[in-house]
Amino acid sequence: MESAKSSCPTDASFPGLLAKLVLLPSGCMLMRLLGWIPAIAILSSCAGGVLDPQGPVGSANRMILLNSLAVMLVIVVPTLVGLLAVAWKFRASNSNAPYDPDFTYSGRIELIVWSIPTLTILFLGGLIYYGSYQLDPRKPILSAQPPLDIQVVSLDWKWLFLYPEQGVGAVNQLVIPAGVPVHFKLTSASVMNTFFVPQLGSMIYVMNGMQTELHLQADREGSFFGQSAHFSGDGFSDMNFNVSAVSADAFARWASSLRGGGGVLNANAYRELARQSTDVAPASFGHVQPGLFDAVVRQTLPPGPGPAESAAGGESQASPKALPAAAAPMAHHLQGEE
Amino acid sequence: MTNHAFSSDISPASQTLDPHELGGHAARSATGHGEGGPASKFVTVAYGFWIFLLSDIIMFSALFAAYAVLAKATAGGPTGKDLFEPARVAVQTGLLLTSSFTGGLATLAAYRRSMAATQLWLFVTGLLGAAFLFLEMQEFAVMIGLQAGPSRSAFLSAFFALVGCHGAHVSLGLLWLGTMMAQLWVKGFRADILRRLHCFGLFWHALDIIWVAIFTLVYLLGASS
Amino acid sequence: MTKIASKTGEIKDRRDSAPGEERITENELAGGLAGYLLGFGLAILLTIASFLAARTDLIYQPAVVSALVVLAVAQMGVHLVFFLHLTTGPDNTNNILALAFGVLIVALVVLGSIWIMAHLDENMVVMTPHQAGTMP
Amino acid sequence: MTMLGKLDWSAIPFNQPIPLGAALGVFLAAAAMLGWMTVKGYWPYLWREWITSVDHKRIGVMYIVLAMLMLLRGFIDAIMMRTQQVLAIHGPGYLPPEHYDQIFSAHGTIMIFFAAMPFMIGLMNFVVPLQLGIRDVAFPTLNSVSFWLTASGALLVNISLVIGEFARTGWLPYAPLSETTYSPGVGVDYYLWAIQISGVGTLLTGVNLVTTILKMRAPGMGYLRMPMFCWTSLASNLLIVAAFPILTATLAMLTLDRYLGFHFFTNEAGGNQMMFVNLIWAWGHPEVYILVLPAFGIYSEVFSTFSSKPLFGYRSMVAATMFICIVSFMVWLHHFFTMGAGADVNAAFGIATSVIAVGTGVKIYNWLFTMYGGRVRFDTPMLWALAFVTTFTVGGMTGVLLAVPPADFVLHNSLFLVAHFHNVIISGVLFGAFAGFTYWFPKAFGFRLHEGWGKAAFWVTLAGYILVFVPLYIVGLLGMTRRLQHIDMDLWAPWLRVAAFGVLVMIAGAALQITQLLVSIRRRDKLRDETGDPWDGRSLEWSTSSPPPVFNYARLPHVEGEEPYWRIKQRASEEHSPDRGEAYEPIEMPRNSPTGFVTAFFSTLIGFALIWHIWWLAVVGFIGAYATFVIFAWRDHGDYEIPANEVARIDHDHMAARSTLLRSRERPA
Ligand code: HEA
Ligand code: HEA
Ligand code: CUA
Ligand SMILES: [Cu+2]
Repeated sequence: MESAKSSCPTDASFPGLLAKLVLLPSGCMLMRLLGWIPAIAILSSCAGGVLDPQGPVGSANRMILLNSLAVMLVIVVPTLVGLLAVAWKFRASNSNAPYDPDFTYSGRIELIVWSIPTLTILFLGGLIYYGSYQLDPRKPILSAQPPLDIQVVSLDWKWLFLYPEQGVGAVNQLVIPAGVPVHFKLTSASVMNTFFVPQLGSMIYVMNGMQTELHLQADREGSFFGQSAHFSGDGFSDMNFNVSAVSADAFARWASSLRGGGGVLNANAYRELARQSTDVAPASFGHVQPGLFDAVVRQTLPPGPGPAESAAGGESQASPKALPAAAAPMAHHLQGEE
Repeated sequence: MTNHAFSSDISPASQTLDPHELGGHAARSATGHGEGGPASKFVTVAYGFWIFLLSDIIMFSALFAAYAVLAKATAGGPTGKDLFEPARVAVQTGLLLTSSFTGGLATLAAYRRSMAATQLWLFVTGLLGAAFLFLEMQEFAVMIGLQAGPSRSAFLSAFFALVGCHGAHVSLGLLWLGTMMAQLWVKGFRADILRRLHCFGLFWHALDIIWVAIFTLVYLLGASS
Repeated sequence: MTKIASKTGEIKDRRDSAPGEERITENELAGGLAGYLLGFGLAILLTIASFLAARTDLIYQPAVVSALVVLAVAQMGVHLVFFLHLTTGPDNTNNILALAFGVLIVALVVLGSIWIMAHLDENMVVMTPHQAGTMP
Repeated sequence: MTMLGKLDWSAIPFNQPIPLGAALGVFLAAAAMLGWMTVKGYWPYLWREWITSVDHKRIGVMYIVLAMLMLLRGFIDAIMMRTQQVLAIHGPGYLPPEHYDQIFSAHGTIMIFFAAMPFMIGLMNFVVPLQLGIRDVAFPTLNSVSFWLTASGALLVNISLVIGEFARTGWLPYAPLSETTYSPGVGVDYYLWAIQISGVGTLLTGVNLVTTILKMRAPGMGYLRMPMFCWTSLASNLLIVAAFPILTATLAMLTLDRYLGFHFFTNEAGGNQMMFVNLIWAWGHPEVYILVLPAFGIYSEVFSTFSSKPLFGYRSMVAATMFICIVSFMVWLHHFFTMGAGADVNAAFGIATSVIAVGTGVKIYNWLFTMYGGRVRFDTPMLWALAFVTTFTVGGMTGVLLAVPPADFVLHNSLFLVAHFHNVIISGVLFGAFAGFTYWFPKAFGFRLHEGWGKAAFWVTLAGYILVFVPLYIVGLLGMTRRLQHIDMDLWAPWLRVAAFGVLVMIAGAALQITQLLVSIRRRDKLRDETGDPWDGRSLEWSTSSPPPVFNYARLPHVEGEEPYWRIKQRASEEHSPDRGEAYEPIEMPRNSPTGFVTAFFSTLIGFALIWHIWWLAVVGFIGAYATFVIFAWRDHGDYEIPANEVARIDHDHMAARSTLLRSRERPA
């Protein structure tokens, strides 16, 4: 998994293949139309999304996705053309087409009909098998750089990111060094959520009392959209965060500037944070009590209380300090800009 | 209903020509696959009930799966080893097994159209079932008294749900049995009542089969490991 | 029930038995009461064997599970054959097929769930509360 | 207040104008309807001919009416979702989260359980006994119970609109969100009881139809002579029998958690939330094939009839159907690849999933070759079928894409997934329902639907469908996740606008479809089908009159090969007479019974009582239901007899019409 090249589709092998597919039976309108649908998607995806990956995992996801699609299109497109062509050719009003009501069985066709999809699936099966092992979320990313550990807790309804080595934490704002593999350990404070940064690749569920793992890496500096991909209640739509991939230096500066600042996340502050609140602005903690994440996983810190005990105000009850603007572009309502 | 044609159902000729009954599906000759036209009401009803029982067993399989997955999730509470009493389970098993047997005797009696014997064996079956149920309720009561009720841990939730679901089936069976005995008494061996009697037999035997799985997988394994 | 043509002109399939139908046993070796007695006896023996297997030291402990499972399967077989009168006869094909379908689904659901859940749990190991951290 | 459990005035959404208005509207419409029927004196007729009917045809029709009403309700939900999402780009839109969340949950629940299922079950109910050449299903009264329990579930879901709330968890109430801690309201309880009650109905239907198909065929109707629709119905109902008990058990566990403090899926006391996900999908995946398999059968009938050819590769089709039936039980994990079960499990289930494409592909190719060498007529059912094969192939392909775990890792729960399943469900199930509806409508009512309006509805609906869901594929690839109440990404906005426009087109499509129905009813005399065989059909149902008499067939047909009706027609046109010249015999038919209706009444009562913790009412309901059963079981006469001369008279009229038809049609050699 080497780093991704430029992400625009010009260099992806898929559009080339697609163009061939489109041009092959030139003159067939339908073919063109069908060909255009994914093409449009790809063109528009330059701006972000899973077809515009910014790291090795995302690139591999995209590669497998496009490979599978291409393989299937090879037989699906002729199938579609065939279906419509046959229906049209044998229309009742076409007296040129032969009528052969006894054509109800052909051993040869039968054999072909079973084997074409079977062979396709055999190939796909290989892709699935190797892909599943290569992209297992728990598999570390090969890299000369030692991985950075980040702990992730989903709360009702915001994300908490803890940096155990740095001793700091942030809410709804994830800062990572570009080019360095990140080893996430994830859990949930209450209900299920899914941690997902489309441009970095694979997502993973988070659950209370359990710990999942995920390895991701951003190859370049930039800011990416992250979200929960699993519905978790009324505040779900605002459970998104910005991922800032910054240089290693900037990351170190950011961490130490946090450490110097205020905002303490201890058990009490966590309990406050775990109450339900929506549309929470990014925030940070200069000091995170060690072992907090494990305490959440092991349920020494109890699961979030749900609606029963929550503050009606919908404001985060923790006492965080706003992120230093220098370190990371801070925005709550993230746009699709790069 | 009195005319029971058994082996003569299959004509002697076909038996000699086709001793293993693997012959072709000659038009109109019955084949056991319904090619001879709709099956009799008795076969249809019993088969439908058979399918229902299979679906019921699949429902139990989901409960079994849940139990298997949650058996270790005792949340620091009591385990099966702490709670289960093999002696009680042995008695329960004996009761249910015997009731299955007496249920069979009732079926045989009905087959002979002997009202007294049928009612007697049905009654005994019900009695044994009730005794089984009593022991089960007692067990539940004891456990709840020991602070080992279904809310104590996921393991106990799964235990109470699985065993309780079987118990609920037995209770429903008893309700059914009582209703049917009354019907049989009032209406005699009418075709529809015989069909229900037969379905009850299937139901009762199936409950016994499920109990075999329960006493093995829940009690014996729980107490031994 | 087994009349060839009913009032409505339907032809009944005569070689089709209901599951558990009593007349199935008439052609078998142990029919009627004898069959029930035999089944009852076997079931009792198997039950006793199960209870013994769970307590005895004579079986290598980790293998007790398989002993119990085998005994349970055997006992279910006894019930099916002697109480529910399942046979392999052509009149029973539909009944057996339905049973096989049910058993297949039960196996898929139970074994599939156990397999999946074992992997999920293994990948999300949580330490027990005793090992819990130092949080207040 | 304890008399009424948790129920009090706050349950009615006085402060929310939209639901309250909708509720009032529905209530007034229902009241007006009931009033009108009372004034007109329709009640005795309805009671006699429909509510207590145990005729499989009537029950089938009632299922379809229910399905169409619920389709409309689900569609309104869909319109609200699509419009909310465009109005809520950088804004709150008009539906607050606590309301929006109910809408998508209700939409999914209603569409799957109360629109798609009843539509398919209704068609199977109506068609299967006719195609098998018999008089009714195996258990006619039970059939009525099934229907009314389904209606009871639908009623409960719709009551939640007015009294209380519906679940805010999605159509599958994942724990622990659905546990009391995080969903303390009655929404999830409405879901649970509605689904449990209708689920019992569905299960009984499964038992009923499996038994019917395996045990109740006309003489000579061997397995390999059954029409394809009967085969797919068999497969579908086997899946019902095998899958619904898992749903029942799973929801029962959640119910125990919520009502009695059990800990199956809670965060506390060792509960395991992943087990809920596992079990619900062990039902959920087979469920989608329960829906689509009957539709595959409908398409098989349609392709063959409108190509004037027997189905190509019949045995292959049977094999593929049973293959899908079994394999669909081995793939459920593909709905949670991203939960982290690891590579072994993901790979195994990914491969198993894609294997289903083989069985489905075989079907697609066989339909293609059915048209090959035929004379394809583009009547409305055939148009739906053609739109199906083409668009479904695309939807199936995106399904296989999701079956590749590394691809699913970035597409799971995205709008790409939403697009996938609407792409297969709408073309597979909904178009199948429409095709079957148009195809068998003349059989049920004796007149055809208007072709012109039908074709217009078809084209507009198809266009709307593509306009709604192609953009959703794209935003899915752009990383948009499902169930968002508002949107902050400009990237997605243009596509959401296209989708919103698409839904407007769909509204036009639905309007055209309703117009088609109304126009057809008004012009029914012109559209009358005198012959019973309006499409030049090939299976037995076309050999009886339209609508068929209660007993379907005056004499049970004797089947002597595949496509028996086609043979009868051929022979008859040679002999110029459809009459076999056999004598008529009296026919025994099951009596009407209010059991189903009364049982459902008590079930609704029980459900409502349990939702609101009104325990005494629940007990009353249980006693009532038990009493109903005992009374039913106690009755002495389940059947009545139609005398032979009556049968002869009814049949004679039909035969006369038919002879004229057969003489007039020349048969290609
Ligand atoms: C059978 C299943 C089914 C069907 C048919 C549909 C149909 C439609 N669905 Fe649905 N949908 C689901 C099942 C279904 N859906 C499920 C399970 C979910 C997930 C829920 C969840 O998140 O938990 C979902 C979620 C879902 C979403 C939420 C996406 C998200 O999470 O962000 C949206 C949003 O647009 C949507 C849209 C639509 C639309 C526009 C249609 C339209 O295609 C509807 C079109 C309807 C018609 C064209 C019928 C109109 C015709 C008539 C009423 C006339 C009938 C009369 C006669 C025949 C005479 N659906
Ligand atoms: C009728 C309903 C229906 C049908 C028929 C299908 C059919 C298929 N579905 Fe779909 N699916 C749903 C309804 C349906 N699905 C729903 C409702 C959900 C989401 C529920 C939720 O989360 O709320 C879902 C979700 C879903 C997922 C989970 C994704 C996720 O949550 O991340 C997956 C993953 O594997 C999947 C796969 C498939 C596959 C492989 C098929 C296959 O059966 C398709 C086979 C068909 C073809 C492939 C086309 C024809 C074949 C050929 C022309 C032959 C040649 C082709 C090849 C060899 C590729 N589906
Ligand atoms: Cu989910 Cu562990
Ligand atoms: Cu699926």
